[in-house]
Amino acid sequence: MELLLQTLVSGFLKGGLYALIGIGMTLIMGVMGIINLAHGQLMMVSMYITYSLFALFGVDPYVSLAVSVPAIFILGVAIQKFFLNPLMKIDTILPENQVLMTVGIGMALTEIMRFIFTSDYKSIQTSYSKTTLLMGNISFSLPLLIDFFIAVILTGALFYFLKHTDTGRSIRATAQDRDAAILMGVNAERITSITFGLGAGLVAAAGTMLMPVFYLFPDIGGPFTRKAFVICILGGLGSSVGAIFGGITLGLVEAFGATYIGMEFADMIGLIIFFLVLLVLPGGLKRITGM
Amino acid sequence: MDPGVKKTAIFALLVLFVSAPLFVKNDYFLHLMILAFMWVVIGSAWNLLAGYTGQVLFGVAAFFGTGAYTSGLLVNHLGWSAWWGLPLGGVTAVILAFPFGWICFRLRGAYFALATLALNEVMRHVATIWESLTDGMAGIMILQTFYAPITTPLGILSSKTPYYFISFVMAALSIACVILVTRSKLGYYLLSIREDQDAAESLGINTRLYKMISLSVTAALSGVAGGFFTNYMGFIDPETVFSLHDISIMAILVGIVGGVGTVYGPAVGAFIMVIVQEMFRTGVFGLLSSLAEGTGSGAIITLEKHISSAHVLMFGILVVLVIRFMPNGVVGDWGKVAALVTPCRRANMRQEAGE
Amino acid sequence: MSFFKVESVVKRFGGLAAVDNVSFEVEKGDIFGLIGPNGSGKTTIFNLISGFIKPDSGSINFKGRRIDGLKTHKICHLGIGRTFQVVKPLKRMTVLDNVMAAAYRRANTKNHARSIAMETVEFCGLGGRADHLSGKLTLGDRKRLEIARALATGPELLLLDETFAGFNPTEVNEAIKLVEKINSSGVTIIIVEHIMKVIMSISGTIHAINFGKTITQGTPADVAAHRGVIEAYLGEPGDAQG
Amino acid sequence: MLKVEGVDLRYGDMPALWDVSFEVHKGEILVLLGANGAGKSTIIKTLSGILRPSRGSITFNNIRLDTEPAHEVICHGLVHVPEGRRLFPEMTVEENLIMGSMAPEAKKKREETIEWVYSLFPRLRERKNQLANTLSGGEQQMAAVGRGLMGLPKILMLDEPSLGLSPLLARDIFKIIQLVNKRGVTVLLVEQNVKYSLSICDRAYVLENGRIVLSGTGEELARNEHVKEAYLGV
Repeated sequence: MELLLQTLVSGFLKGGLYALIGIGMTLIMGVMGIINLAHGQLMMVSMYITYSLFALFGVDPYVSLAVSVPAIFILGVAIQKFFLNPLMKIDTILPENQVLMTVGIGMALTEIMRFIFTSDYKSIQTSYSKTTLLMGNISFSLPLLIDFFIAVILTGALFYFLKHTDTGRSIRATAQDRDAAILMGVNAERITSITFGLGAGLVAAAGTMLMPVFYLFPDIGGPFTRKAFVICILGGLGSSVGAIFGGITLGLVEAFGATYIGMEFADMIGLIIFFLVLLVLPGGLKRITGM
Repeated sequence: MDPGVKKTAIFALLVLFVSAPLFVKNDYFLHLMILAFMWVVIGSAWNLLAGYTGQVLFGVAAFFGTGAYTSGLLVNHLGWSAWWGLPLGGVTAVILAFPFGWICFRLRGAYFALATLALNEVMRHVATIWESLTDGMAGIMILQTFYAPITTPLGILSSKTPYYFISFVMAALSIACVILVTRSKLGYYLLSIREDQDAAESLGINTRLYKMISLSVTAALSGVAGGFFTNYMGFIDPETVFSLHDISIMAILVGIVGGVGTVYGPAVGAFIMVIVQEMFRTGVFGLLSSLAEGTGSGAIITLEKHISSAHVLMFGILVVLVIRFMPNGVVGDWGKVAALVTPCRRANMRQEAGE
Repeated sequence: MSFFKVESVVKRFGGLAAVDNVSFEVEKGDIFGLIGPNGSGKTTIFNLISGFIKPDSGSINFKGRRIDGLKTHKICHLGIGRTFQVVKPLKRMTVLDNVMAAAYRRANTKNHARSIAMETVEFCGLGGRADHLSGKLTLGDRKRLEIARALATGPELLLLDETFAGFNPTEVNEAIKLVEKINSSGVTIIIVEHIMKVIMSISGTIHAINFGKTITQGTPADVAAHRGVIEAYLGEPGDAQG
Repeated sequence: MLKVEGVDLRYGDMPALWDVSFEVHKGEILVLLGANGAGKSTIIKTLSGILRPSRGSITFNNIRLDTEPAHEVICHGLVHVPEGRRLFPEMTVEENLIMGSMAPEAKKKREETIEWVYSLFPRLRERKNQLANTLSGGEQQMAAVGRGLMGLPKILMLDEPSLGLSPLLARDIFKIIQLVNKRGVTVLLVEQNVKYSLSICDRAYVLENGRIVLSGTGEELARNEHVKEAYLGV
């Protein structure tokens, strides 16, 4: 019973970060209609920024959010503006050009980071990295708890932004009907760039917040891109609310898988869910929850 | 190009390729040719499904690796010759492709592509985790059939010569296979599916069946190439043959650099990509290291040190550049490429455009 | 047993009934007109017949065989061809290749397919443009290509979806001749059309629908005089002063 | 007020408009008639900048519009209510209306305009927190017109506003159009409901195959034999 509760808690906390990753992906998917396969790699870059700030200047990871998030936001905007947007006008046999482009960008980012930081594992040891809080016999990792709360705050802020500002409304409108949005005077290209930046910023935040408890090496991006995709599919493509469900679900499934089946199968489990969801529920959990 | 000229050119190339090992005894040259031929096979396979059927395959390594492992496992577990891995590798790849395609062809566009990516990853995990069968990360080592120079009436030939001919025949056959397909009913059906699935259905084309056929041919060719790879290299492990970068992405690059949906595109792309890859792996064929020694320039030394590890970076950048500037490849965008190379052609094109 | 029969077919999208209890029969050799304003459910009926969507209830029979629920390509093999209102040329293929892809349904060799295709292309007046890329045709030629492709599959029943839309009067007259020519070669035709005049002049029987429901069916003269049709079609002038 | 001169347009390689010239006068209701695919919607899309003419010019109060990016056109007071309403399905009615006022001028007066729209369409006020995709066809059309009005149009361009509506609802929509027109908004209307639109319009142009073939007042065209034969089926 305790093990069960413990697994539940750690899965849930991790799920908060996963939700952030998933929302970032789902925003981009909604507005651009493409899957960003460089998503995890953007997160990886953000993690290296956090690591460098810590290693060079001793900046606390939570403080470096103020650097990593804007930096990746700008990177995201630039990627969209200079690499993805021009492809919309090109007619080729492969309609998946944009997706393939994100694969290439992801590879380039990974290798540039390897160039700078080598393939060695890096991690940040803060004073609180291993701190846990106990509630009964259940332990809460302090950094994960903080992460969870920041994730909730960021998600709340995002939802407020999407619902109550003109830019936010324009993002939703562009996702729902791009041409109609243009007719309303929305500069869809600008909105698309902003959205890509926002999605990148969110995943950057998740990456930075993972640093106190996680290790880092250049190839870490790929698995997280896959996770982001699984989360989106679980939540129903393009649905931000769904991505929260998807994130929490994946966090729980991974935790239970690791506890009850075995660590080495954790990735496999993710992939199997990926297939199952793709096939059984093309609309994701959205179909079940109706949200 | 004039068809007569084209035929003569192809014939000349065939003669050149067949006779090459008799003059060139340089092992390294033969090695590059063998790799290029192997990539012609994989690239043509990829092109059939992606370029001709419009179903983009992100994970060709799933089939390539399956073929490679078939070959290795036959040696390890049954004691058969690894050469059985060529035909049987094709068969096992098709066996893998069948349920996969049957289930995943209901997905369209990028989602199908992603499913193939996932299949790639699943296969790599399976090969890593299932140690009792595959020896996991340790990989499989086999004895190569040809490892010493071979004495023939024509003189002493490199041990790579048999591999050269086998890979050459495979490459020629796979191009022939693509030509055959494109000229047949199957080819018309595949193109129709690529252009518009709904229209294809309304013309009586069972789109799912023909997509399955296309996938099966692709898987079979890739599996055969995988089987060959085991025989040639003598060693495989999950990271090599199920590699996302070095196999799946490389295959896509071979396809798009050469020209998606063209018969000879993947062949052209294979040679370009193998050369580019080797250039990075060897520091522009050793030029950089000799330059570094000669000049003692610090910048060149650093460059030389890093460039060999940067081939994946180069892949990434190539993907970006090719998609951005040459989306139809060397063959498909030949006019553009030629115009870049020769200024007088550029003038001609401008004239034509003006008319 | 009738040649083709639609019986009490219903199709809902969400809460909206796109086709609501529609029934009609088509005799062999007829040109059967299906009319109604935009959005009245004509194309949905075609999609139901050709198997792109399945009816929620009701049945569709062709030559005594129930075809609703069959896959699109099966329905084509049974002898029903269709064109699309929004034309779907196979863009990177030539006109002849487009038609050949269709002709392979009843040809085993390439030469046979090509000769069927060539004949069909000529028949539809595209002879001069057989080797043009279909993506570069004018709208009128694209519509001809749609017809040629459907014909090349060798249908006994041909569904024409707004073939005349966007034509000027001369082109309309040519297209009418083409349809009549196809019909006199033994192909039964169901034609969806928005322009009344065209359909009045060629159809034997007309079935009018609006909001997914049948308004009336009868000869062109009857239907044209039917009050419901006039209302649905022309709207009521009403009091212009507002 | 709005002047279209010698406009040609192609979809890819396919010509869609040939040498189209016409004018819209201030305060009038102008109707574009023609069969499906004759190019009516294409003209409106060209005016609103979604499509680019390959030749010719479009000027509005002496400002060239055909070189402006599509999202800027609305800032000049040219508002396009697209065919099939194109509401944002998963936004509420109110959010949809707000989306109509993204242009700087309109944004300033958002609060009062929304009140005005609600007074024109009391039904929309009742439904303001409902998602657009749960509205009935008639309500959706009201919302679409309302959203167009939120952009404070000088010219309101409506593409098939009566599409899929029952005659009764269509009549309501036409009444609203006339009402809006009386409040000083110039209206450019594309309609398949020929009789009705001719009865409310000041002038009309007839399009065939991408060309303008006839023009005149509503009455003239309603009496014209060619129009009768081609579009009224008489």
